[in-house]
Amino acid sequence: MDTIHDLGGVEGFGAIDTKAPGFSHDWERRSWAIAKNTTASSGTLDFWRHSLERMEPATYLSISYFEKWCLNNMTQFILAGDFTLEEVLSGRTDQRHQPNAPSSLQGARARLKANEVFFDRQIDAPPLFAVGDSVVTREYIDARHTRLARYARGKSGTIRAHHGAHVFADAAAVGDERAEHLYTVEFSARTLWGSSANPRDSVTLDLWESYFVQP
Amino acid sequence: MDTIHDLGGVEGFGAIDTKAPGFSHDWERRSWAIAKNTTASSGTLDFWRHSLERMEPATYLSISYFEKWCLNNMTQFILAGDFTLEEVLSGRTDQRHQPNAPSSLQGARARLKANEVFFDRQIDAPPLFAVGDSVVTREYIDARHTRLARYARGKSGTIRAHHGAHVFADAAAVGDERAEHLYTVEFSARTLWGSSANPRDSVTLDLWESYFVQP
Amino acid sequence: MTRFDSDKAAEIHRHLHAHLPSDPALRVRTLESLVTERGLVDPADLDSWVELYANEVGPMRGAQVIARSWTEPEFRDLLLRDASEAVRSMGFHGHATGHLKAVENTSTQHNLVVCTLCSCYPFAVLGMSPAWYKSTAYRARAVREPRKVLAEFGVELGEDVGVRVWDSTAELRYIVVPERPNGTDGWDRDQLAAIVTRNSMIGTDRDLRIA
Amino acid sequence: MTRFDSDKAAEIHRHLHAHLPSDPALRVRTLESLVTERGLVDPADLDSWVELYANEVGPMRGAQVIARSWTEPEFRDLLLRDASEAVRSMGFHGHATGHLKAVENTSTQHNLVVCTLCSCYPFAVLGMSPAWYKSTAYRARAVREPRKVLAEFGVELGEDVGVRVWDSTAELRYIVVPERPNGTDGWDRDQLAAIVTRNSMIGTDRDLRIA
Repeated sequence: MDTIHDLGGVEGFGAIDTKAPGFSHDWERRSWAIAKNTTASSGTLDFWRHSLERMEPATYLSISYFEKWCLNNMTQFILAGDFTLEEVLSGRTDQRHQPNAPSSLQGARARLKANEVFFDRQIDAPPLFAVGDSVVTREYIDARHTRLARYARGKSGTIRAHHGAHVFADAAAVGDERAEHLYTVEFSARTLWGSSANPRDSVTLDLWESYFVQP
Repeated sequence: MDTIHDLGGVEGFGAIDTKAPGFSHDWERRSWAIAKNTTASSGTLDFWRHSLERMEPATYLSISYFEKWCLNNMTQFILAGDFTLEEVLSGRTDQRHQPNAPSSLQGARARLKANEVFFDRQIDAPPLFAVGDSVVTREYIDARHTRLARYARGKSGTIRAHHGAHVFADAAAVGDERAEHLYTVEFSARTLWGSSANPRDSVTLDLWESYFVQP
Repeated sequence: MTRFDSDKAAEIHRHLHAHLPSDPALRVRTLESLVTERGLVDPADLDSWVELYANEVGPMRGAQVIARSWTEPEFRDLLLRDASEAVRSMGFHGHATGHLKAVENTSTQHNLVVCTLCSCYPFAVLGMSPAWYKSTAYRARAVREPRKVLAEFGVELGEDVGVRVWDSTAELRYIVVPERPNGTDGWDRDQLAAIVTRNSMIGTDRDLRIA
Repeated sequence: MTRFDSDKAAEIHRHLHAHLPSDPALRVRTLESLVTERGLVDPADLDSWVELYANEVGPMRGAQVIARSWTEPEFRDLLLRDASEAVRSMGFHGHATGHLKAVENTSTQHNLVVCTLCSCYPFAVLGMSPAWYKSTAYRARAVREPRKVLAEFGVELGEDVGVRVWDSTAELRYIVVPERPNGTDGWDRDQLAAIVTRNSMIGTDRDLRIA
């Protein structure tokens, strides 16, 4: 779906606040800590992303990153059946369980390391493309969630790297965690934006094999 | 500029409120009346539109039509030098003039009719295309304001009508009120959206000659 | 040239939205104060305009045009050839009807009008556009999934009916000519006009009900 | 299957945003109440996480990696070949470093990292991403007008320098290896790490200052 999150190349956002720090408020730190230390009882990372993309467009553009995360984590818990909408709106749940005993800073360090997740997979299919090949990206994408950004559709680029097969985001977003060959593709800025772009500049995207017009 | 206003085909906006009336509040009626009975002392309709498109994206998606008009009319008055930003923010101006005597409902009727504006112009250049011709729209648009919607760029269509020359929006938005031949172009829905679209469906846009890849 | 200064417009928008009171009613009242204090318009003229749109300018004008096209073949020809002239001949011309096009529904063709880039609409002949026509949802969806949009308006199209969506990207404006329903033989123009809905002239209604 | 129900997600988002208190701090407190009451996490573990990010996980980790790459050619080779393994060898691995790529600036090539579709970032090695990295403005502009973006960060590139923008569209994450500045011969790793800025590892800084 071409939802509002696909911002690459959209104009009119104005100047960048180059001085803003990572966290400005305690609630942002708490939102981050909750996000990384709890998880809904079902789902995939790609569905999590897609769910965030389904936020109302005006809301998506209006609220900050950590508020988006908070709302999206609530949404995941509700979809997974962990909490009801009513529980979330009231902020109260009557099912109380005992958490595991807190694990101190040492435990947080271990959880951070354990968060090193791998998305590469072995698949039987050989790669259809090799480094140096020219590829053309698909013009149309029907998947609900995709990582082929709108600005890079129907464009010619050159494969700069092959990363083996990785879990395919478009499929994983609907629960199908199959893998496809993944490539880094470089597009000249002029291909993406026309002749006003600097001829020395380029943009790379990491793209799965089925994003390309097939040979 | 590819600003947020270019909404055709963007997904995720949800259901349409099919019952909402034209006006819901008195302030909306007043906003409309002010818009149609006052005008900044310089500008063009196309610059007016472009100026509206420069509203912050989150604001553009969040506020209603009549509030947008109000803010954009304020912006026009400020840009034209009719009011200062300070006057608008304070709501007070110390330059008072006597308006023309009010003209009653009969006058409003006359003003409505006088609002029938024409944008067709005689130009010397003959049209480069004719009804039935296939055309391909440009992939890149550098103009600040354009009416070649993003979803219809780099697409093949068929000319269904030629309307003579009309004032060219992209130029008029920067004060250059020259004219170009204007055509109605029909695109099959599958050309615009891919094979999931209904093969019987199509979309037409009214497009100026320089929007096409030249023959 | 300052007057066509795009970035300056963006900057003023940011200032205004950040610093004006957030209530849109107050914002409009501020604008009205300024233009009336300055003498750009008399408040009584604003009252007249509101009254005009409340009582005289509305879809009943378009309905009269459509009804006449059903009963007078010559007028129908004129409407389809030069809709601006047709509405002018009935005194309904004005704001945004200078380049009006009428597009006909048939048993196999449905027409739907939108303006994806702003909200262009033939005001003088249809009155104020409904809020949904100006909504982001309608503007975004009408060109991409017209059949789903139509379904939300209660219009289900058979597979033998194609949809043509007219995106009003220039100064042309569109009015849909719905099909005259069966069972209206011998009706006069006012009777016919009474069954022509606003939505049918935009294309979000199709089969007119004769009650 | 409900769990991957896109429209249901949209509906829940609408409900939540419409009906929760509007203050984001209250929203987060609500979520914290729910997950701690349910026993999904102990509040003390949240405290530890906050402390971890406040004191240990931050751009000083990435700066150590860069400094080491300047002083140890073998480590530099490893970093450019397999950045995940390189950061793992220093104990800096974790969230979003499983598939890390290091990209080198040269005198004629500048690298800039963005995630236009969300805000992907190699957290474990660079800490929390700055607010601007997550902003709509940066996400929208970096791929289209990188030189204007860089200018806002004070980076002016000569015409002989090309910009390659890395849009993190899959699970690969990127870290820029800035050039070692002149005048740092003989500096040790800690001295060198102290001049490596966070922004230089994202690409919004280029010429490191040795003060």
